[in-house]
Amino acid sequence: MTSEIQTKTSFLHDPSNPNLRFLEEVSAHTAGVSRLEMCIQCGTCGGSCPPAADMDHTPRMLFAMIRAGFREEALSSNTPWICVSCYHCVVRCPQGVHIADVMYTLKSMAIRAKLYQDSTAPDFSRSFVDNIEKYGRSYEFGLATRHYLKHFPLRLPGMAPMGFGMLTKQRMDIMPHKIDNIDQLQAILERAKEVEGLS
Amino acid sequence: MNDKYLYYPGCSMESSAKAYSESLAAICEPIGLHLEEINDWNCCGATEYIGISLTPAYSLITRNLALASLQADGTRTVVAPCSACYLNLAKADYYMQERPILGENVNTALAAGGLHYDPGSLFIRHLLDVIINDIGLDKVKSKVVRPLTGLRVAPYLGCMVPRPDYEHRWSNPEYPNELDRLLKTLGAEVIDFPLKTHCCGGHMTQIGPNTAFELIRRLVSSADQYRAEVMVTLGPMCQMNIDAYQGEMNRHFHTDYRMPIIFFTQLMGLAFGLNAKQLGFGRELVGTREMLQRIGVEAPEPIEAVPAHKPRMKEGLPMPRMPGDEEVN
Amino acid sequence: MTGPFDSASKSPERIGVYVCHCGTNIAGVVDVAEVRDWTEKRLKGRGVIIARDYKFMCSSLGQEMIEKDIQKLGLTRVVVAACSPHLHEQTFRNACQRGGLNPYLSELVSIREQVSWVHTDKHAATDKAKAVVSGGVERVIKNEPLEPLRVPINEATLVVGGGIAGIQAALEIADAGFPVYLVEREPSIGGHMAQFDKTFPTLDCAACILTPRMVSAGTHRHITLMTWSEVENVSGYVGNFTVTIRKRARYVNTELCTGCGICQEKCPKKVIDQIYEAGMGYRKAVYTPFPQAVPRYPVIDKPNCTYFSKGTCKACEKFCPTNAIDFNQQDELITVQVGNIILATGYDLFNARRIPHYGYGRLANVYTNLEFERLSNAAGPTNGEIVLRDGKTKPKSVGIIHCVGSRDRNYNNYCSAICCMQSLKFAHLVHERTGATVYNFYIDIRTTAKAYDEFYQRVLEEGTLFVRGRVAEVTDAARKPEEEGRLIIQVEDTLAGKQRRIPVDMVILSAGLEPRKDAKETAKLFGISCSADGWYIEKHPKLDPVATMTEGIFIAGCNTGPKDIPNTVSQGAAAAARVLGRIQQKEIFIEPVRASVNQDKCSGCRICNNLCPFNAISFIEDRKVTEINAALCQGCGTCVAACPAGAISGTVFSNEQVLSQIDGLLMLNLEYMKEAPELVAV
Amino acid sequence: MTEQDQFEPVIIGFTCNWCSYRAADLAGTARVKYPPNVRLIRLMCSGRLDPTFVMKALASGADGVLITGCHPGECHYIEQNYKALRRYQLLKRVFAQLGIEPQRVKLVWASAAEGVKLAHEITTMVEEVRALGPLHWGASNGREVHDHLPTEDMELPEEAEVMA
Repeated sequence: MTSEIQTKTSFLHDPSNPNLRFLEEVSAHTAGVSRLEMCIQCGTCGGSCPPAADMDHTPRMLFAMIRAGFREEALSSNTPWICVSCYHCVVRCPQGVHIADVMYTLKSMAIRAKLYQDSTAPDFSRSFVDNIEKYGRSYEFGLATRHYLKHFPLRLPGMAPMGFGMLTKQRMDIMPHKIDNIDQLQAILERAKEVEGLS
Repeated sequence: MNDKYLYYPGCSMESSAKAYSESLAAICEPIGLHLEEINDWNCCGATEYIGISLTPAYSLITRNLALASLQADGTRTVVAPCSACYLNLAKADYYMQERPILGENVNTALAAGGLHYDPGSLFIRHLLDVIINDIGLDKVKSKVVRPLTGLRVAPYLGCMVPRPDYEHRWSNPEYPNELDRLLKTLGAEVIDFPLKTHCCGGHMTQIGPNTAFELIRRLVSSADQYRAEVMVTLGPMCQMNIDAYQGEMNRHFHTDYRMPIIFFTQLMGLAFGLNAKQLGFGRELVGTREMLQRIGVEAPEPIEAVPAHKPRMKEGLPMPRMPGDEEVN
Repeated sequence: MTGPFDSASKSPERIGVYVCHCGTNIAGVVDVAEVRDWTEKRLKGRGVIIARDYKFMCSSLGQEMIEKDIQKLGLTRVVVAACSPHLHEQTFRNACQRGGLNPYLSELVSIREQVSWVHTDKHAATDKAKAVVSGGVERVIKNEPLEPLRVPINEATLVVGGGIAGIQAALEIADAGFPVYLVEREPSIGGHMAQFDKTFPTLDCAACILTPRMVSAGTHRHITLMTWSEVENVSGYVGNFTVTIRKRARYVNTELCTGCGICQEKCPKKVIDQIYEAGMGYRKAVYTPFPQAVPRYPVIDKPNCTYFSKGTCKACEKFCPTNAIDFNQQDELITVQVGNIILATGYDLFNARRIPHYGYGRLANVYTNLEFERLSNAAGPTNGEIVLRDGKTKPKSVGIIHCVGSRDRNYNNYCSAICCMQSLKFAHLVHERTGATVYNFYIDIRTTAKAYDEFYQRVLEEGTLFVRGRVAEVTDAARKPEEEGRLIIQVEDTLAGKQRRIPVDMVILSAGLEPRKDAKETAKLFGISCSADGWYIEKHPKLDPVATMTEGIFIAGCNTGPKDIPNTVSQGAAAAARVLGRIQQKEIFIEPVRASVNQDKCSGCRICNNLCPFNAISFIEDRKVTEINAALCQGCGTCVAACPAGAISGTVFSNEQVLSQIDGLLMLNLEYMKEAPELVAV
Repeated sequence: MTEQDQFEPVIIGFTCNWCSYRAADLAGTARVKYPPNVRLIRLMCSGRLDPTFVMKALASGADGVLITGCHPGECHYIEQNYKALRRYQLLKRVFAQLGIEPQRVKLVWASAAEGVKLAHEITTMVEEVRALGPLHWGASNGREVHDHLPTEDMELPEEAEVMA
């Protein structure tokens, strides 16, 4: 199956067509083989998606936009940010498109192009990753308080009982936990960023 | 059978999912499960890092697999109890094979820390898979001293364990029967929960609470319609969203659900006769007192087996059966 | 074995080489003129006296060119470099024969399928074409003049499968006056079509058009009908197959039975009918699947019969007015001789339970297409009333889901061809009989045959609602009060770009068509090719769709892939026409690809004795040598390859031919390699 | 440029008449591309493959040999491809003793519908053999070949062993 696709993607290498470059770029930044060119626009993904109502485009429409080369429109869509990674669409897709992973790709491309509409989600990811890069572990208390303070200050009072509960039930550590060999992890991530062309 | 399993706990097991961790520790001995924690493991990045960059995110995940390889010593299986961790580890292993360039890049990065991982060299499995398929239900059954007779439970697996299931380890990506079978073995009355692998909202509780509340409501209300007394899960994030955010969800929709949700290991411990405190009971925000009382006493009267709106067919046309179909347990 | 060319000695042959352009198909990639020049110059020493290129070698002018050269230049061998031998080998053999040369002294080598169509580098392709031609020249030198084998054709035909394709084929042949054995696994012929109520797009009643055909087949003086029977063994070859058929015990003496039906009435044992009623209705343990069954004699279903399981009952026997019940009946093995075989073995339905999120088997009011056919059939379990699983409530709204298990790489990649029209038919029937609101959920509407799109227009006019989107799930988990107690179809309406949840009372799944579960075993039994998923492979998908690669065995209907009734019937008739053509010829010529033993060389080691799956090899005890029966040999060559003494040789693919071809392909035949060493390494 | 860069291996392929030759035809009809390094010989069945053919091809200058046939269970002659499989395994053993890299001889099952698969297998094999470099076993010219050509004089394991 993979080989079939790899032969097919070679058809996309048409330097004269800038629209196809966006599709290629998205495919290149996706972890597995995206299979975006296989989408038949059946809508199984949009039908399966639990939070579809909150998206400004269904996944299927987004794929059509990617294939048409509508770069800015696609990267500023809120759709990837609403995706809850439930993988219903992935297992149901009759064409085997790696939908959830394409959503991750679009997020990372939107962050790089600064095209996201709402900074809540990118900020959350950033804060989460900052903690990991610093400690090697996630740090829920720091993350949740910082994040809610910034983005949902009015909700904090409502959330307080829950946060209080989590603390008293000893389900949240006030202090972060750091792994022993954090230097090694940081060196790895540094090198990874070089490979990715990020640093 | 493998003597030991390499164990990747994941961050939540040490904080929000302590009950999971404690109950797992308690049941290991009775069922003969030997877990060896991967030394100095790091966070898998959840669903956040892969939405920021590709190679760093996969290098972060794969560092754990590289460390596990060093510790392998005859075993090849890594066990993760957390859904998101399980998926991330499995995913890195799979995609590094599907797209070799990703594998090369990740190993270039790992080399900076003196590490290396050969994709495909370890089996990444979820705790439930190991209990069902390696330990076996017969073994589990033999340890049950306090059957959970009459307790109506809603099996809730969430998304990331049965899907996308790269290695086809589960009976079905949408209606897997593994958790149902385990809970039946413990003596519980297991409802045919239609939303058993639907989404709890994931990280949306943090970045889009309204979206998440709606998803939580669907799950809790459906479990309630089926008159479940408790939901049983196997993922820290699922447990946290449904447990900790249920109150906030109730305020949002002006509802008053009180649906407790616990980890399957906690129920196993109860059935094995262990005490509730040792199993992490009391850490949940939606209390389990009623539920515990029901199994503490003699087996209660079973309640109506089917929710009111699902009429039972006694006459009329026969339900479909197809040649070659086996009954799903 | 000897070396293919002993030295640079000149071959005594006079060889003509013809390089085809195939328009631009070959010439667009391969430098045809260069191949010609090279051949003429460099293979002269191997006996090539003329090399030509031509636009279309297969045209009559191209063929005449070969004929004239044979006559004028005295060619003794011919090599054509063109397309695949599977396409035109016979064409050029015929041309040689017309020119006066034994047809087996020619070779067709492929420089189209194996060169110009698969390579892009023109230089490399031209070099490869030279090597291929060189291989052909070396091989043809070792070809021997042969005569095709003549095989007489037995006039009788076996038709396997009594659905509409098999019935059609049997009737065509029988009407022409030749005997037919029609074998059917079930108690009655009729197949899937007998289960339907209406047929699209004309809405003819299926029973009304099928039953007369069934009766003709059942009473035809040239048709021997064997139902409740299966083929167990096939041996022999085209023109002369020996077929063993197991006629399962019916426990009813068909000589005495009048088909009055009293036994079925009196039988106390009720069984869910999984086959004919698709699990929607009941039958007795002694039964005919339906009232119009052909033959009209019932069978006793042994595993479900109370007498066979408990030893008492015998109600059928007691009440039978003609004493036709016979509990002692045994299976019979019947052997027949036939010249040709037609397989019309049909299809199975995709198991809708494999898609649990569509709810089949879990949610009561989710039906499969076959279940709905029974539900809407006037002779079905509800007498044609379209009702919910409770047996009485009429649905107020119905959702019909297309492409269930089809066009989906998780299940079957292919389009099941009939589902669109079938779903439109269902929409019409539901609308007409219940007045319910009907939704059709589709990816694409494919209504491509005569009067099909007109039917789509009609269904649109009737007010069926079409939603373009593949259904994501069917659930009973209500989110809103209006969804309570109903089935909710969740789908993206792709034309509106919005997710919708549509509550309905009944869901019909248009499950796709699949190969029979035992299709592969059947293919093996008859020795025909079968694709990996189980569909039978045609000799040529376009030009020879009802023949197989096995001489004398033909295929018709859904066993090659999903088909509607018109196509199925056409194929049944087409297969019959092919068989009749054979019968009229009285004998056919087949390829003389056969193995033979040089008994002087045979050491009697018997290694080859167990290698032949066709039992063509036998050992002559008194002389301690092995012998091959040319009539049974199929020419696979396994024994030739295995003989340690080199005593077995095979025609058309002899050791000498293959070894020479290797030399040719590796360009070892060029006598002047010193002059052009680079050519060796192309 | 090194020798490796220039090296274009020559591979002799054996196909059966019913499945793999038709797969090659299908690859052509579907215009699936693969490198021109392989040259095919049609046999009736993979069971016709005399191990001598493989020896001969390698001894005569081929760098690799591709053996193809119907999938197990789908043989036109019922089960003869299993015999090809056994002979292939035997050949592997013989080649190991002769010091020939095992990747130079490959067995591939391809049904008549698997043109894409066959093209893919050919592509992979050409790359593998290219990486191995030329086989310096046979000859750089035709004369030397016959000194190496295994004939009936050469000791081959008994067919009985092949069948075992």
